Amino acid sequence: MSEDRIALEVVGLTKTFGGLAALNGLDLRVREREIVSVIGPNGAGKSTLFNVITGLYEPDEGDVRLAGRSIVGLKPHQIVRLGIARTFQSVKLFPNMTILENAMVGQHCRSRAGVLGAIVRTPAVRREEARIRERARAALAFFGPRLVGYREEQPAFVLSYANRRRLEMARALATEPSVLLLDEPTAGMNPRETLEMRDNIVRMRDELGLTVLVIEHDMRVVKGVSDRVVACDYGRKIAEGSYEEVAHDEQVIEAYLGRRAVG
Amino acid sequence: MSVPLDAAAPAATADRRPVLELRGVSTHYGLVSVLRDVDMEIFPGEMVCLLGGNASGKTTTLRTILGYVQPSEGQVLLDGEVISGLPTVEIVRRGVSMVPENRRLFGSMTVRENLLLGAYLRTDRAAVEADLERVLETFPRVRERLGQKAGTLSGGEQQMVAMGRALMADPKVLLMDEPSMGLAPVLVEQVFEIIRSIRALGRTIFIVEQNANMALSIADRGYVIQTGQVVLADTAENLLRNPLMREAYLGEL
Amino acid sequence: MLGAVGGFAHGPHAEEGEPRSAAVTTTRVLAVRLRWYERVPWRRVVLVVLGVAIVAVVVVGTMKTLGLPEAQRYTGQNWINFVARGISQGAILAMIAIGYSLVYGILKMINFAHGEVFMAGAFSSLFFADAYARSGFLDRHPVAATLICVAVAVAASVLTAILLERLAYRPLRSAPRLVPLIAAVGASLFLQNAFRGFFGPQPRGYPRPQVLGGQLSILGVPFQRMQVLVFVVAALSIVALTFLVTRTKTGRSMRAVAEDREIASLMGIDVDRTIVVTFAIGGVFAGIAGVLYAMTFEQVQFTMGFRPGIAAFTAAVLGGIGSISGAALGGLLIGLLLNVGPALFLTGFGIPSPFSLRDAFVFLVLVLVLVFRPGGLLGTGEPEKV
Amino acid sequence: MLEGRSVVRALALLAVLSLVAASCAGGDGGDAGGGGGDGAIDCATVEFGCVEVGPDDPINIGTLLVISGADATLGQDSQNGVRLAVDYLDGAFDGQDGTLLDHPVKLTNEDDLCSAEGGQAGATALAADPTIVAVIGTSCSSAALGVADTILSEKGILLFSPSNTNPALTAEGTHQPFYARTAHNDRIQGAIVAEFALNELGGKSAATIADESPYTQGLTAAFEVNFEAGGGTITGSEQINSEDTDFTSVLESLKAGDPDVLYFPVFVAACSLIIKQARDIMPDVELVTSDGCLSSDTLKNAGDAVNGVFASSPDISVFQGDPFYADEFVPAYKEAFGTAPISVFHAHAFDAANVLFDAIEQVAIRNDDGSLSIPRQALRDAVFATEGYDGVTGTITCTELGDCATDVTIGIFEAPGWPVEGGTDEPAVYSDTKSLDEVL
Amino acid sequence: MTGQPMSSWIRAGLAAAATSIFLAAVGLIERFRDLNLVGEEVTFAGLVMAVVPFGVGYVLARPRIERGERREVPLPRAALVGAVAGIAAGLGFGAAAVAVDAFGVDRVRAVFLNVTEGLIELVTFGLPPVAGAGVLAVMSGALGALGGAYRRSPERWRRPLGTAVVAVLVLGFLQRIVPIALDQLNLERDWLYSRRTGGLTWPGAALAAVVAVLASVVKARLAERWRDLADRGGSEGAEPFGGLRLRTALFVAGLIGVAALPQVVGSVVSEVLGTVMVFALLGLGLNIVVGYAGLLDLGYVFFFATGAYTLALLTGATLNTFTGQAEPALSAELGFYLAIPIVIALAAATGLLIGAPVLRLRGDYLALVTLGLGEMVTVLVKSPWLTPLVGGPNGMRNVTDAALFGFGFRSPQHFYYLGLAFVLLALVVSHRLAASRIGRAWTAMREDEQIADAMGVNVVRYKLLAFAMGGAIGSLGGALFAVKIGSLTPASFEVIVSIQVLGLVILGGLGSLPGVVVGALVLVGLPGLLREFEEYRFLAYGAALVGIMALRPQGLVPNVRRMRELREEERAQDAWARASIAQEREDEEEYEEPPVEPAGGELRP
Repeated sequence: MSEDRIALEVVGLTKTFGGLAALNGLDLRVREREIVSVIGPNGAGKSTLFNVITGLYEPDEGDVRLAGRSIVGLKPHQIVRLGIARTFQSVKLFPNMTILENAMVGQHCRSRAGVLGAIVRTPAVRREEARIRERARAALAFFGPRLVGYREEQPAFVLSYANRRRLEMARALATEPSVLLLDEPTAGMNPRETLEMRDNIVRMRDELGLTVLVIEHDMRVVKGVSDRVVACDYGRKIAEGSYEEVAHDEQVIEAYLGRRAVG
Repeated sequence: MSVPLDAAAPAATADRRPVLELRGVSTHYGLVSVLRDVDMEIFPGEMVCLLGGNASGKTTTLRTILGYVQPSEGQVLLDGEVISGLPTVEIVRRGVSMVPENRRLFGSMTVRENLLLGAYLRTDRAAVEADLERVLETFPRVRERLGQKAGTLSGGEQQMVAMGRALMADPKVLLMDEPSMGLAPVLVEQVFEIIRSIRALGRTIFIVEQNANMALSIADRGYVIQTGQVVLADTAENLLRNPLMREAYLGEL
Repeated sequence: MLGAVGGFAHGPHAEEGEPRSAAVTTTRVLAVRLRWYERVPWRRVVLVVLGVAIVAVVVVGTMKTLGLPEAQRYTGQNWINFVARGISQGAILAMIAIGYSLVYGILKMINFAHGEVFMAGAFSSLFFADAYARSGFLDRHPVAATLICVAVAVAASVLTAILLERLAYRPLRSAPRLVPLIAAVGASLFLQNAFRGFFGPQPRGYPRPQVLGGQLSILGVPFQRMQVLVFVVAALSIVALTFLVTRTKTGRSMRAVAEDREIASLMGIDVDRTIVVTFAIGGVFAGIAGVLYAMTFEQVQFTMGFRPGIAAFTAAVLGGIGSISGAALGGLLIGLLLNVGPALFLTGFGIPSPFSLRDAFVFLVLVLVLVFRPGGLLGTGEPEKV
Repeated sequence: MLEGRSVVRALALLAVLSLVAASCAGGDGGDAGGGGGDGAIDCATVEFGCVEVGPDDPINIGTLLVISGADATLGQDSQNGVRLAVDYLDGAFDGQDGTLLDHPVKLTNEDDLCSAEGGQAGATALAADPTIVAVIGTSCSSAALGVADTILSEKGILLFSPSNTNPALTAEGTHQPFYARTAHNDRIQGAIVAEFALNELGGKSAATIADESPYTQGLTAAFEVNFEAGGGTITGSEQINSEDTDFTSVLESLKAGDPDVLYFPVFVAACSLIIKQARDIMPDVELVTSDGCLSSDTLKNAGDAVNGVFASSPDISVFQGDPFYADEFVPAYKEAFGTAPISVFHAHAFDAANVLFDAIEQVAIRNDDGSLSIPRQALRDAVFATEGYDGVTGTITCTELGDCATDVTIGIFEAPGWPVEGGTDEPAVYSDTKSLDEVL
Repeated sequence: MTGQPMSSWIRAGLAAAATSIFLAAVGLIERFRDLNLVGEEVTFAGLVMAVVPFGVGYVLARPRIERGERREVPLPRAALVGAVAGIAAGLGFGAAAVAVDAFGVDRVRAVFLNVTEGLIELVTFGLPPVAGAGVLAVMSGALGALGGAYRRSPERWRRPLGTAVVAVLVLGFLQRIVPIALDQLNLERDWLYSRRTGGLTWPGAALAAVVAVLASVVKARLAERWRDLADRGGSEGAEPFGGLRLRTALFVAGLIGVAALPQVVGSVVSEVLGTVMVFALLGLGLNIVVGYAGLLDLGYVFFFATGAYTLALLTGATLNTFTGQAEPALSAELGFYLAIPIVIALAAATGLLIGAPVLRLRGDYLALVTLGLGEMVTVLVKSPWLTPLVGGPNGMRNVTDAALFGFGFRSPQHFYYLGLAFVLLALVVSHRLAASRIGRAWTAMREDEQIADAMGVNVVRYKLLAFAMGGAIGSLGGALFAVKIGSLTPASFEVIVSIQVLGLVILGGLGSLPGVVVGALVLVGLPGLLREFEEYRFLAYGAALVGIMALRPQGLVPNVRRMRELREEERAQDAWARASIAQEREDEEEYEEPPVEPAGGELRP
């Protein structure tokens, strides 16, 4: 198992909105089974980076490669099928679908029943449906007992904030990704929940073998999960390395952390 | 998490009359109870923070004060007068002003227009001009941006405009809803710097925060609210020292 | 635990019995390949083809029309008349369009019943106009009589608009977008039939002061007086509205409410009142437009709001909804298109009775604008953000 | 288990099928009760049977007219005509309904919605009611064409229209046996108007405007055929939408062909607008319209512009001169309905109702207990045999194809001398009588 | 009740007065003064005049939610409130009548056509106007009090009473349907309906009321027993109606009932049912587009027209012409069953074609564009340009009657079976699609398009699929319509069809299959039965659309998820608050609590 293979590579990525460069020649490499944190002040282009990788935006310049193949120009749903899943900064669920259904939507890209199949309900389609259900349940079970059992049939909107985040992640896991992008996975969580989430992120790598790219503001989480940290500002990479290296980088302190946070 | 509530009233302010007071306020959304018998007092010149987790009732407290939600029991008083039951406009007119979560500027209007909208209800032009000048003195960077569309400002600048906009109403109480929400650490520091400078103007501030550490470091007193009930009320220092607080909100496990 | 999780960590096409291990995930990426046709941007292809086809039809049609033999060709005067009518009709459409635009700007909803607001104004003022015409007051004091009619029409339109807001839309303000739209469709149907019930289904003649009949020569080109009046009134009122919105406190409050209702109320702006004012302004314009329309065509009927309403909405979208100048521009363009388009583009193909297809034309434009430039001509045209 | 259920399903299917079969078999067994009259007709054996009217029951006449929607004035007006006919059964317009054969007459009103589905729904409802003797309707040709005429003819119920003018309804091959009308066939009117345009107006070229109703389609088609046959040229035919208000561009484009005459037999709303707009755009062109427009509303709505506009119509100078129409009928109409006649076919409806009543009187069998038996086929035959009936709209003689206004005198009136409320009531400037055989 | 001062009752009363005045002005009172419902005493006009004050009393006596609790209004107070509001309503209405009378009825009538002497006489009971207005006020007060009291009367009285009144009124309204059906069944009708008045006879009404009361009581008993049984044990054996055998029997009985229906109800009702089926098909198609995929389509008539005209052209229908009939410019002579697949395929393809360019539009823009497309079809079928193909305004005739082995389906009682077959087919297809991964993708897309895309749902494909499926089913509706009528004219394809179909889908409940059927029955069936109110049909439609949106946006038979969507967004705060609070508490208690009831299931305040 070569741990050094590059799972996701971003080369010279540039994206401007109305003259303002959200991304400005950003380079980034994520190795397989690595957790990389992206930090940086608001407006540094972190979310734009995620949006470009997942195909929501098309870059003005540069390339995004998944396992060496360019995925620029593909639609978001195609990119999911190729193995990149994500969560959103502000949790985005299908609030009126049940918890299980939310996860089952994640399995959509791994199933193929068509109109005729659905109408006639062939045995193959039924088997597939059962498989979708089983795998969605497995994804929910990753977060322990919180999302399973009787909760499966509850609409997503009844969930507490932390559980919404967990469900969003479970939905992403249900797409059977190889690369997972997490956008501020602990925002709005209390310290206890934050710590648990930190552990879960590590488990995703260790138990599921996922490659994880995470945007995070909480430096304790960044410290706890990251194999590597990349700091951005103005759409550019300003530092890269281990947590300790980046946290003590002058530029990073100046632009992002501030004096107090480091001390 | 039960702590005697009698530590709530700060001794130093016992003889003064509160600017803003919630007396036994309960709020319902339909059949669901959200706030239960909440008592709070904010005294002139004081900075009080309200802490609590998600959906603990923090936002509802603010909405109740502002009249978006009518308390089903209890009263909200401003300067000793009952304001609960009044429409929001009237409450704002009487001197309650809020800096909303996420700043929420009018992005397509200029910074100047934004600031002037803060003084929408005021008719004394001269005084408004004077206040505008004072706000610009407090935030010199905003002055440079006056003619710019508010949507084009950076996050920190936007926060200043949002604060300035609230100040333009010359309020008796300034409410702040999660000013540090979703900001980078360096910006959080900046924002609290701004809040300190507003405090220095002698304003009465009621701030709702998740970042308990930061909030308590600059506030006089704090209330902790959980599932719609006030569970802790004490001075900021005491709260910072309170072991339960430390575990639940200050992130020290 | 691990076993359970491993259950979803294998390939999409893997069979049930395949060995499951975490390691499979990393190689799976290569297993999924997109076929060539999945990389083709089909939507864009369709759009380009569609665009090219339409441009081709327009160009070829125009050329063919202009190249028709003398006997079948329109004269220069024909074209001037087409254009003059287009402009005056466009001016009326612009005034209706403003109502759509303002309401859309502030509530983000299509006030589908705005055409009926317009109809209400025109219809209600009929009874005054009719009485004045019979008593001779209309021709003795055309200005005063017309102003009274306008006042009545404005009052009726404003009342209708406010009632509409109060009874049909306000209770739905926080509902999902489709809900108020459907309510608006219902309200439109209701208003039409209510007026039909009140005043009967038959068309009624609407008198026009004699001074407004006949022609007026401007730069040697003869225009109908009515057309000139329509244009002047529309231009003046649009200028006035622009001033109101950009320069006054009311305007500022409207813009604030349009942008962020909740924060506006925090500023002490009475949101409900501002929305009512917006509807009322839309009503004022609809009322004025109603009288102009009625005097132009000298007839009112309960169905008169529907088609102008749709055309005006199209105009608002064409110009960029939410923008006053956009509504004006859009109105003019739609007016022109309705009056010139069929003759110019279709005659050449030998399509019989090209003007019977003019409504189809309006909708075609609507589709094209929305498809190619959803923000409208003066809008931003930016897609919505994530 | 599964098998058990499929047996049940099969049984259920069988049950359904047998029911269907039963309904087919039983469907055509006419159960129009055989009261058995004492006349020559035996209701039990005669085709379509008889309508039985109990001793105290009213005679039930259906109407199938458009009474809602945009065209409601048309149907409402006809319905008013029928109601007046009922009123007049006692020989006076007194607001008191008269009786027919000592029975009151009850109107069962259905709406044809001016559409095929309205025609079907209404005709089905009327056909299902065994007490319905005959039906006055439809208003709109589209409701009758292949729909109401077929449904009612299958049941042997007479459909007698006061306002369908579309030629296809009485054309060979498409005419349904129980369909008749007092409205004139467009072919005659179109021909006479064309003749007028060619000979009286001296027009060499003409343009036409139709709207989306079969009525105007029929008239313009008839006009065009006859005008060209007479040596004229048609320079343009446009079609408009009757709900539109701006016809200037249409007129402008017709003007390009430089016609001498513009023929636009559309309805009041569009017609008044066209008159006004055409006066501006083509002041030299002679404007000719037809009875769909010949209304006091047009005079009112179009104002001065209407002066000099020619309108064709059955020559109602017949009933103009007839004091009955002017002095009795119209005042009675106003008294009863609050307005002057709101459309054109009230008189045709009045005549249709009266012809029908006469026919009922002729064929009804009075039973001893005071009940009536009205044989359907005989009733139809009696109506179709009407000859020389002196109606308000002229002399009525029915052909085998159901056209009862056969020898139609079409008059052309020049505004403001239109024979309507508000007009100056001058005689027709041109008048001609043609029979269906004479026209194309 | 504490916060409800007298002035608010009076305001409600005046609103009721305004309603009455409105109803009078549009003609709903005077025009139906002779429409007898029961005897000669209960007329429709009287009913309208009585319903308004009664209704205001009823509404004012509704329970309120205060401090998180539902509070019932005490009975005497309910009656008082109703009386006050009723008197206000009567006074307002009466005052209007007096004012009109003083001003001169004729002068008012010059503007408001329906304000006649007769109306004033009716409203003032033929007394001098002022006295009449007084009587009106007193009667209104009494009715208002009755309304308030009725609302607060005990359930076991209220139910049977309400059922009886409704039953009598329904029979009264169906006076043109039921007697004919009785006739066709060779049953005596004169005991129930009077030939003279047209309406119910008094003995008939009394009998109907008694039957209704009995039925209501029996139903309540049964429901009670059912509850008891359900309470006693949740096991399979405890089913109130026995085991499988009984259920099978019921199923078969139901099936036979459905099959025999047209023979029982006669041709008129069958005809109405046929129309209901056509519209149910349209509704099922539109439901896929709007209910499942969340795309508001206001131009659904497009597919209706396409289906109808395509079928006509494929099966050798002819054009109506000036002098008879003619062959269309392009036609085939296929049989119905051969043509139908082609029609469907063509409609699906058209759906794709028009869907492709417009799919990226936001909801309300899409609504407008589709409205435009619907209008375009209307314009095109009328246009001279296409007259040689589809007959223009004259339309087409001789559409196939879909004969199967010589068994034609044109007549209403036969068409029922054809329609039923296709509706069932469409129901099955809709249901299966909804329950599949496709349905899930639609739901996800409807909830949040971009997120669905980001989660692997090809949004464009599924939108197009919705359009195609919706188009296919809609075109079936069109084809059946053509078979049913046999003639096609452009008047049948106006924009109002789109609105009607949308209305029925919404009334039933977006995304709900039973809802579509119920919606079609109510919005198409009911007007079909109450044809004398045709003139007011669209007035009622409009009011219904507004009312449903305000009071019950989830529809009559809601789809659970759509209901959540509509309610959750509507009261986002509410749902969030209750759910999160409940959840949070639960979380603290280490997930041991039983599940929390999700939002919904409680009346709106």
